[in-house]
Amino acid sequence: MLANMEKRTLLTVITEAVIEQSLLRDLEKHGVRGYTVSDARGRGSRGIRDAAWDEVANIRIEVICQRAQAELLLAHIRDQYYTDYAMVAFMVEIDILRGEKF
Amino acid sequence: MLANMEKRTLLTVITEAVIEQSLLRDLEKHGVRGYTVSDARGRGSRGIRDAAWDEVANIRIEVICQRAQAELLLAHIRDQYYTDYAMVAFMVEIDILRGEKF
Amino acid sequence: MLANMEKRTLLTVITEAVIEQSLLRDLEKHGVRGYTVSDARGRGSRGIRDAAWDEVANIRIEVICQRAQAELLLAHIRDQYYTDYAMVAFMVEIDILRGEKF
Amino acid sequence: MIDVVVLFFLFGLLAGLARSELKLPAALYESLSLILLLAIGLKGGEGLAKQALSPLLPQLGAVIVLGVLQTLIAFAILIKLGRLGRSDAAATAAHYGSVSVATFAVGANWLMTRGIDFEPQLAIFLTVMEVPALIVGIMLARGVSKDTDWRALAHESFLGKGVTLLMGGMAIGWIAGPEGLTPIKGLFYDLFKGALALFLLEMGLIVSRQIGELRKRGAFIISFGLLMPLFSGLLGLGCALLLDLSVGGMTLLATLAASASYIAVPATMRLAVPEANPALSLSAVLGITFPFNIMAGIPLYHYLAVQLAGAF
Amino acid sequence: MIDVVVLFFLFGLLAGLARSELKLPAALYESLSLILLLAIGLKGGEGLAKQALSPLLPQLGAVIVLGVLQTLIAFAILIKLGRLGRSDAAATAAHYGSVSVATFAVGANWLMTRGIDFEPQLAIFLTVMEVPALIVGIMLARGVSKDTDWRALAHESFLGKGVTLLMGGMAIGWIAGPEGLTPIKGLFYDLFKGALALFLLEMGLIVSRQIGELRKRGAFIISFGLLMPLFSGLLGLGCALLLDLSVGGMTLLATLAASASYIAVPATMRLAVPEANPALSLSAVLGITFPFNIMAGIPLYHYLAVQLAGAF
Amino acid sequence: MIDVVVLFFLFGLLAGLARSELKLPAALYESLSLILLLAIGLKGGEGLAKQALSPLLPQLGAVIVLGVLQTLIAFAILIKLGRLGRSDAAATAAHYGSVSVATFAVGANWLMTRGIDFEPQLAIFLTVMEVPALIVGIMLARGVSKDTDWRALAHESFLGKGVTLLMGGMAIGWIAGPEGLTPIKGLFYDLFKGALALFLLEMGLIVSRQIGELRKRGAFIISFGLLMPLFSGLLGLGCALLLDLSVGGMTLLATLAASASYIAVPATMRLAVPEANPALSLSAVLGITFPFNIMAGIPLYHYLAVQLAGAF
Ligand SMILES: Nc1ncnc2c1ncn2[C@@H]1O[C@H](COP(=O)(O)O)[C@@H](O)[C@H]1O
Ligand SMILES: Nc1ncnc2c1ncn2[C@@H]1O[C@H](COP(=O)(O)O)[C@@H](O)[C@H]1O
Ligand SMILES: Nc1ncnc2c1ncn2[C@@H]1O[C@H](COP(=O)(O)O)[C@@H](O)[C@H]1O
Ligand code: NA
Ligand code: NA
Ligand code: NA
Repeated sequence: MLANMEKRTLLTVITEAVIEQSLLRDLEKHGVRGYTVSDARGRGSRGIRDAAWDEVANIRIEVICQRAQAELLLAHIRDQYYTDYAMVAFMVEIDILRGEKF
Repeated sequence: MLANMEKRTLLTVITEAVIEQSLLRDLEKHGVRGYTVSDARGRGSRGIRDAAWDEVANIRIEVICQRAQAELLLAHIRDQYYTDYAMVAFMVEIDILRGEKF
Repeated sequence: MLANMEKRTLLTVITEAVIEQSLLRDLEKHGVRGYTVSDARGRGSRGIRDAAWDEVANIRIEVICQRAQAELLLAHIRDQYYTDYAMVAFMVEIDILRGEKF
Repeated sequence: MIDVVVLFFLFGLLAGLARSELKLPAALYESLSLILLLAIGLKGGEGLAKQALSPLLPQLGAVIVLGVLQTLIAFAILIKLGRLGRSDAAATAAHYGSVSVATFAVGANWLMTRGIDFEPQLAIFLTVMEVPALIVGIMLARGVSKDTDWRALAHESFLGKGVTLLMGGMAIGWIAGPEGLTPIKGLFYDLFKGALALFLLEMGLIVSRQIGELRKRGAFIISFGLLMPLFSGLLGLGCALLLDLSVGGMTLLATLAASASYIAVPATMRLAVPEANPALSLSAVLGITFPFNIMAGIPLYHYLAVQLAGAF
Repeated sequence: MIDVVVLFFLFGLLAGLARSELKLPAALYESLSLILLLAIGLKGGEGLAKQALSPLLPQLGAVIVLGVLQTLIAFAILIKLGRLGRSDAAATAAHYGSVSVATFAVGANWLMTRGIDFEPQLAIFLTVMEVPALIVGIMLARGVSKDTDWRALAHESFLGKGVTLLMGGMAIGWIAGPEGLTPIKGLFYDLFKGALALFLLEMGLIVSRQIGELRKRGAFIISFGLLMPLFSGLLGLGCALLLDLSVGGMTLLATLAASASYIAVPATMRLAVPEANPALSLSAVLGITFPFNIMAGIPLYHYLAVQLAGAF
Repeated sequence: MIDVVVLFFLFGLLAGLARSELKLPAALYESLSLILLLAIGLKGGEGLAKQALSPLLPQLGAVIVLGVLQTLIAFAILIKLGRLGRSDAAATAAHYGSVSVATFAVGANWLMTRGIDFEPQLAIFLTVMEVPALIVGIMLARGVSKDTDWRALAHESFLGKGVTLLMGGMAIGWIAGPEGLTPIKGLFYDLFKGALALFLLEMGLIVSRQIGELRKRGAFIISFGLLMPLFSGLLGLGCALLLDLSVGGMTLLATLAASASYIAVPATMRLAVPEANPALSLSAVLGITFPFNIMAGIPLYHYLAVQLAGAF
């Protein structure tokens, strides 16, 4: 095994494109220093979301951080967004180098 | 740990853009209620796939569901598509909230 | 459990779009036979990267391979790119069929 | 005779209903809307460069009142007759109190095709009327609580893509004037109608997707989608009479009033009133009001404008 | 003198072969193809608006037979001489029995540039000839088994993007007529050749990628890609004589017959005959037939059309 | 009077500074730059078709020397006065020794708008001057070590998107000649200024993002961004005198020299000199030099060209 390998958690959130800016600002307020965003489309309990415009398009946000922080973020997201927005979030354990970065 | 956290499986399929509609219909027939799709390009045993048109472009489909269902889907995909289409599929264990959703 | 299921490692690299070609060539030199690329944007220690042009855009590269090879690739990437480029890389364990493919 | 741009809308609608695989690339749709917004702004600004700006201020006051009034009335109807919840009623009312750039473009095109002039400040009215309904809608949903992030809201309203492009286009048109604009007319004027045609093709596809949603919603929302623009159109005509606009200007202000927003308002409401169901408002606006206005409303408002102008 | 649009194709081809980093954004390529398809449809529809439609039906029957015939002959050649497997032969035959919109556009442009008229129904022929080869190809691969999902297939064939846009454009052109189209000619007519030039630039890049594949395939598939269009072009000329078309019409029907599909057919075949290797057909169609037709074929078919028209 | 295309730049800049949500789709930006590059190439090639090519070679030698000289001088200044590290100085110097297509387009537009002619080979100068600074910059950073992958570098330099499109456009323009280009002028010539306007709108947005970075960098880099183009502009004027260019040609060569690359060079340097900080060069080039050149530089270079042409 590589030396200095450490465990972190990857939190993935799939949600409405229209809240991208406000959700990212929100994550930053909760101490997130890095994230990755990509465009997506999909289907879920709130119907098909695959249009050319933000209101009916999805994004996928990924954050790598410590397990504890991921759980805090997930809890916050649940409280703040789950009722009103098309959203799915999940966590997975990953291996990284440069532990001080995340 | 967060209360109500549950384990699910994330099934990811990377394949030809041209079969998007028919594969999604197929998944729905097998009981999938939600999925996420994004565009991708890549290289594999069937060559480089990175063009502007569907025949030589890839997509990436993700489905969150119970482990058992993920295995059924994967087996079905293998039987139906592996021989004839550029395709890669894999599964990973994830943590989610709202277990009833998946 | 599905017969023939095997464990592999998914190595994900998020980095600057401008090095896509050279990084992919590099990976191929290290024995990678397949990969998937998609476009992304994000924020990290090197600032916000979300522009319309390659210099300030990100990509996300995924490679499925044996754990040992993934560690070799990761070590190579760290030595070659971590100092000079905006980059994040991580590994996760996955289940696949057709083990001979990866 | 139906305008050719409306034929493109019908084509998109039919293709969508027949479940054709036709789809416009998202970047094309965005590029077209950008060009249309700039072109409308440029044309308005160019017109303003030729006239005094002083009589404008009271006119702007009048159209702001018009937008607020529409929102309040729509809210009352949706609560009382429609028995919608407060949030849904407020959000939907905001859509109807605000305006639709696509509808404006079709109206302007209708008039231009028939050689009917209209005042350049209509482009300013379009810009100005986007915002008040938003703010009233949010206040109706939330009350004037301390919670509301007015800074963010002002940002959303005034610096959204649509308003920015209209204002920027107007400023450029005003500074450059008719002569200064000549070199870029090839793109912004000569291609305007072609761009509008393609844009409406996509609108037809979008509208076709609302039909299913609409079926679920039932008679009230359909009637509202039909009658509210008629009522707002009359309000708009009244306001236009007051402002002493030409027949073309009357028609276009009525069209503006009758139109309902489907871009700026839904995006802002999604953030400001998240508990409101976006599918509800959008199905009425896109499924009923937009098609009604561009196919039947505009000629009707023009007919009424001619009658009214004759009477006064 | 080579047409300027063909120079763009050669430029793309060379840039691709030199491994330049040149790449068109996918959305631009899709937007261009959308505009070209609509423009072809509009022009065809506009022409039809000026004439009686009744003589059209038998003509459509004739070009359908033409497409079916080409598919069957190509299949026989591929099986017998090329020793391809049944699925590969059927899929490739379907490509050659169907038509290519890009080739049609270059042919129409070639004629327009030289002031040679052609009948407006050629646009209808283009639309109609897309489909029969598809169906014959699938039947050749599968037999008429119960498995085939004909519903889905009909959907794929008639509601694919290309056919939808051609039919929609034709309907709009027919309803609006020459005058109704005037406002949108700035986009769809004046920019047609520029759009075609950019489109062919991307085609050149695409073709350059087929060369490697082609090398692997060897002499038979290269000869087939060269000789099949010649043969089909002759069939097309014969059919055109029968239909009593003008020289321009003859040239364009020969071009249509000689052309091979590289968009609609591959997409449908991928779903309907998945075991066929898509790289095989595409390398022949794109690597050989398309370049041959636009560079040498079209002038040749015109030369032959002039001779034939003189002889009869 | 400010050109209308520059008004679009200012609009984008202000919208960006006000943090508007305005954003151009990436595909539109790429499509516009593709069309501009092709159009510049076509126009240059068309001009060359009318004249002898033999006097060109020594001219090309001169502008190559001009580019190399600029790079070396910039490097010396950045190392000595700016106390930058070797890599940062070399990378930044390469940006300033190379050229900017957008600045060239604004300059050409400025001249055309005022009816001032310039020599067609300026488009060739633009193409040729992209490359030498790159190579010198890399040699300055690395020394001529065995490590450098010159093959890959040559590929990057000569087959990058920009150079490919300029050369392709020139070749097509040259082969087709003025008449052959007529059919595609609707897209490449008539829309040129509109496309440039939209392109500059995005440039304004991009520049607005550099302001924050620039604040961090302090006075030296800002002064360098202002004074280096002035100095290079003078060098360019001198070179133009030597080559006996017209006033328009002098202005445009000065503009070229004064301009700094923000597309080709950063991309190549990122790969060839990865340890250089890309934010440093880009903030100077985009935050200072580009805006200065298009707003104040071009008229200034023209003024100086007129004086010089009078004096000699
Ligand atoms: N089971 C699932 N698997 C993968 N993605 C999902 C699933 N359910 C929902 N999604 C994604 O999450 C978005 C919002 O989901 P929902 O809130 O259920 O409408 C959808 O548009 C999909 O992109
Ligand atoms: N080892 C791999 N790692 C990641 N992605 C892969 C791998 N192999 C194939 N792929 C992706 O799956 C697609 C189809 O693979 P294939 O069927 O091997 O051609 C490719 O175009 C890639 O996008
Ligand atoms: N903590 C993180 N979680 C997810 N993505 C990240 C994280 N940090 C950085 N990234 C991504 O990696 C890219 C490069 O990161 P950096 O080298 O830190 O600038 C960023 O632009 C993000 O897309
Ligand atoms: Na309204
Ligand atoms: Na054919
Ligand atoms: Na320079």
